[in-house]
Amino acid sequence: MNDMVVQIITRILIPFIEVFAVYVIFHGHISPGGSFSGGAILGASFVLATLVFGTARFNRKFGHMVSQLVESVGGSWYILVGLFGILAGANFLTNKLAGFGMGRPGYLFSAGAIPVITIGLGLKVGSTMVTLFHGLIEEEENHGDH
Amino acid sequence: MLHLPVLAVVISLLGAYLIPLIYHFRRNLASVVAVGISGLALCFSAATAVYVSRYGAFSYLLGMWSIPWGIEVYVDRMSAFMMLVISSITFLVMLYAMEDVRHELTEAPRKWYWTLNLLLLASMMGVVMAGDLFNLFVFVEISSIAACGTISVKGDRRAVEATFRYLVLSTLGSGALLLSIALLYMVTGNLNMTYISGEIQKAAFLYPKNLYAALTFMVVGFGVKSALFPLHSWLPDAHSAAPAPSSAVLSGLVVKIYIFALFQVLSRVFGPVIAGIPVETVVLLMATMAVVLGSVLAMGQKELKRMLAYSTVAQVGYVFMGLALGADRAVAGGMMHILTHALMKSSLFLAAGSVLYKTGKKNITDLAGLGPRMPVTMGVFSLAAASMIGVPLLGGFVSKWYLALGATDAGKSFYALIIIVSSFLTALYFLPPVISAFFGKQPDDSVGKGIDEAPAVMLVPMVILSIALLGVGLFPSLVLGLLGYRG
Amino acid sequence: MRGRLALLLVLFIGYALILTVAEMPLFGEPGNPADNMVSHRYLESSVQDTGAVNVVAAIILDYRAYDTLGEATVLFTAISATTAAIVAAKSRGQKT
Amino acid sequence: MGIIDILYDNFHYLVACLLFLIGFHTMLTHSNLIKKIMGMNIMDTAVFLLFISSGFVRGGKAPIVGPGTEGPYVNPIPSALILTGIVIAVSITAFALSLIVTLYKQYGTLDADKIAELRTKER
Repeated sequence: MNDMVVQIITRILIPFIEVFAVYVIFHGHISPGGSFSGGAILGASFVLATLVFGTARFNRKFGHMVSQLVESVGGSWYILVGLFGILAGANFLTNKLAGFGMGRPGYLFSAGAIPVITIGLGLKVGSTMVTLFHGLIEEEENHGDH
Repeated sequence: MLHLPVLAVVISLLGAYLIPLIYHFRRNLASVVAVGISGLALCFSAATAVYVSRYGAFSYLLGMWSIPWGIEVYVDRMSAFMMLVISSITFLVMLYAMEDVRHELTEAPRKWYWTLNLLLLASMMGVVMAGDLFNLFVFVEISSIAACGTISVKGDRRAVEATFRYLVLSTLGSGALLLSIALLYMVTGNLNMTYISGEIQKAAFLYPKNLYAALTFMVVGFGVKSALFPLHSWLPDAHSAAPAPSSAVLSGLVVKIYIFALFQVLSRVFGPVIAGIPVETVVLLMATMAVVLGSVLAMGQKELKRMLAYSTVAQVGYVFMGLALGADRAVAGGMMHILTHALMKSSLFLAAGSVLYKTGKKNITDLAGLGPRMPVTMGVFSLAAASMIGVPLLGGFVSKWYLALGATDAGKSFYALIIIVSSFLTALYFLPPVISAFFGKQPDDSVGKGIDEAPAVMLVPMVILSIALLGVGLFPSLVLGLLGYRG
Repeated sequence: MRGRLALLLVLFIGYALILTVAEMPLFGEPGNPADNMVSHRYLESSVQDTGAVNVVAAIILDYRAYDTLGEATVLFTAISATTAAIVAAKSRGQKT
Repeated sequence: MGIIDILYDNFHYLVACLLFLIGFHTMLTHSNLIKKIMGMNIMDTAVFLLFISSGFVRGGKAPIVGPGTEGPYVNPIPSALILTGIVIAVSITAFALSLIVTLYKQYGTLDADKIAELRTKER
């Protein structure tokens, strides 16, 4: 899409969308939202960028390897946090009894493992949206293999 | 020690997450890691089975939350048995697949094949040990999508089309399942199976129609996914279009996981109220139709893998029959048939796969004269076919024997008759390929030249499966002891 | 023919569902079966138990975190299956 | 209380059931693959609607229990479960759409009947 108005407005808008996504992800345990909603917003910003600037230009900045990495690390991160519970002598995916600090309820640094998981999961969901979208649209363009 | 069942699931999930990364750095390592992780899961399941048979059933609380609030994983003898079956068959099939996918899949999607297989393994084990209805639903969904993925990974249009129909139908099933869970939650206010069954008596008094609806949707949902007779239309295409190792896992395991889950739910959730509802009669009727008509339909098939897929429809009927009859020996027979059918059907599919690997032929008539050229493959095939028919001293005979005994125990000797009749039908479609393989003549000798045995990495799993089949036939008390049945 | 059969089936299911709805617990009534000790405990003590003010977050990431692990895995499965299907079909298309 | 009154009180559930039937009917009768997927999604949404309305409590607020807010709150469990349900529906839709894309490339049509015809000819 080679429309200057759209491109410029997108350039202005994307940082705001991403900051909002990060806000929603980080505040999942004290306000409505969380990893899945925030991740979807994050993914939406990348989808917007792809739509406006085209896949080729987008891939140069955010290749398949990056999204693959985020994907795998995000999922493994969840499991590792869960396994920490076993290491601490409790069961899988234990939060408070495994010794995660509770903090003051209602503040950003609270709720122990919840925000720790949320961050990994939010990034993972964001990259999932991107991968799914790209998987569907790159079918149409024959730009070699990847 | 109690962590083991959950760790078996989690380690497979971790492996699935890491395989794409490993593949990126070392291509050849991915398959080795996948097989190694499934072997590790097998060790964990075996340890769990030993623990359960020694100290009895136990429940594990995820996150240390006591049960109506947290998620419970409940492992009794049956779940431990199922875990053992799932992980051992998957391990052997994945060993076979290390060589087979080189031939059957293109290079690009190969890493995803391993990922999907590990996800399937993890989710199947999650299903059999779930103690919470919604957790069960989540794992059922993972296994549905992963099962579809292992078919469409082949990428030809037949496989994609079959996958699409499988996906749509199984989504219909999961919609019914979720609706059922919603109705149950509405009237009982719980998701834990034990707690629902504690509330269900009151709910049956206040809201009987809701419970009937929930029960119907539950049976339909799991019925679609496990190909209960009138809902089986997706199975032959999906299982015959898949790559051979996937067919082995799909036919041998995936279908039966849902049967097991259905009966877990029926006994553990609806247990107190099920006596007044004729659900078992309906299931028995459908199972009978499956056993007879599945065999009849299998006779009309020209393609080997399609014939095997139709035979799965019939064999699924046996498992349903055993579990629905309800007598002790019938249930033991049904559970045993899950194991023996998994062994037989996966060795049959793997044998068909190695014929395909060597000759590229997939019709039943193409087997003619292959016996002397591929003795091990066709030997495995014949042994499994004989067991399928019910030749004594083989695994299939023992499970059918217990099913028939259980039918008489339950006072329904009619079903014992059905089992015998269906054995004859099975013989009618399994004997011709075996006979023509060993005694038939290759019609055109130039075609058969240069065809010899498949590579060792493919043969070893098949031989192990056959030995296991013989072992189950000779020492059925081992399996029955694992199930906690003494008779 | 197929359309009529489908309509018949749908009407039958619809009739059964309406009968079911007529018997369901009343919408929004406090004291319904679903409004029991399980949800009350979540609402009352999620702050002490998990430190999270948002009860839904406390449920999905602490009380029922195993489900959410499954949920994340469903997404990952979907990606694997999607990518595998597309890549496989593409490479088949190039080969033949 | 008569049956009509209960149905009127429970009209949220009734609408959910209606949506379920619409989705089911769409899935059964339309041969266009995309429409089938749409029907599937409508069906899933109907189930979500039913499940989530079962958690409503009259006068209830969103279950965020900070200091200074007080109840009644709606039941948080259905909300938490449906979050999972939605993600599952999204995953299945994405996979189904990718299959449709490949099917269209391989068969050149989106009509299920035509695809079935081509498939039986092949065999």
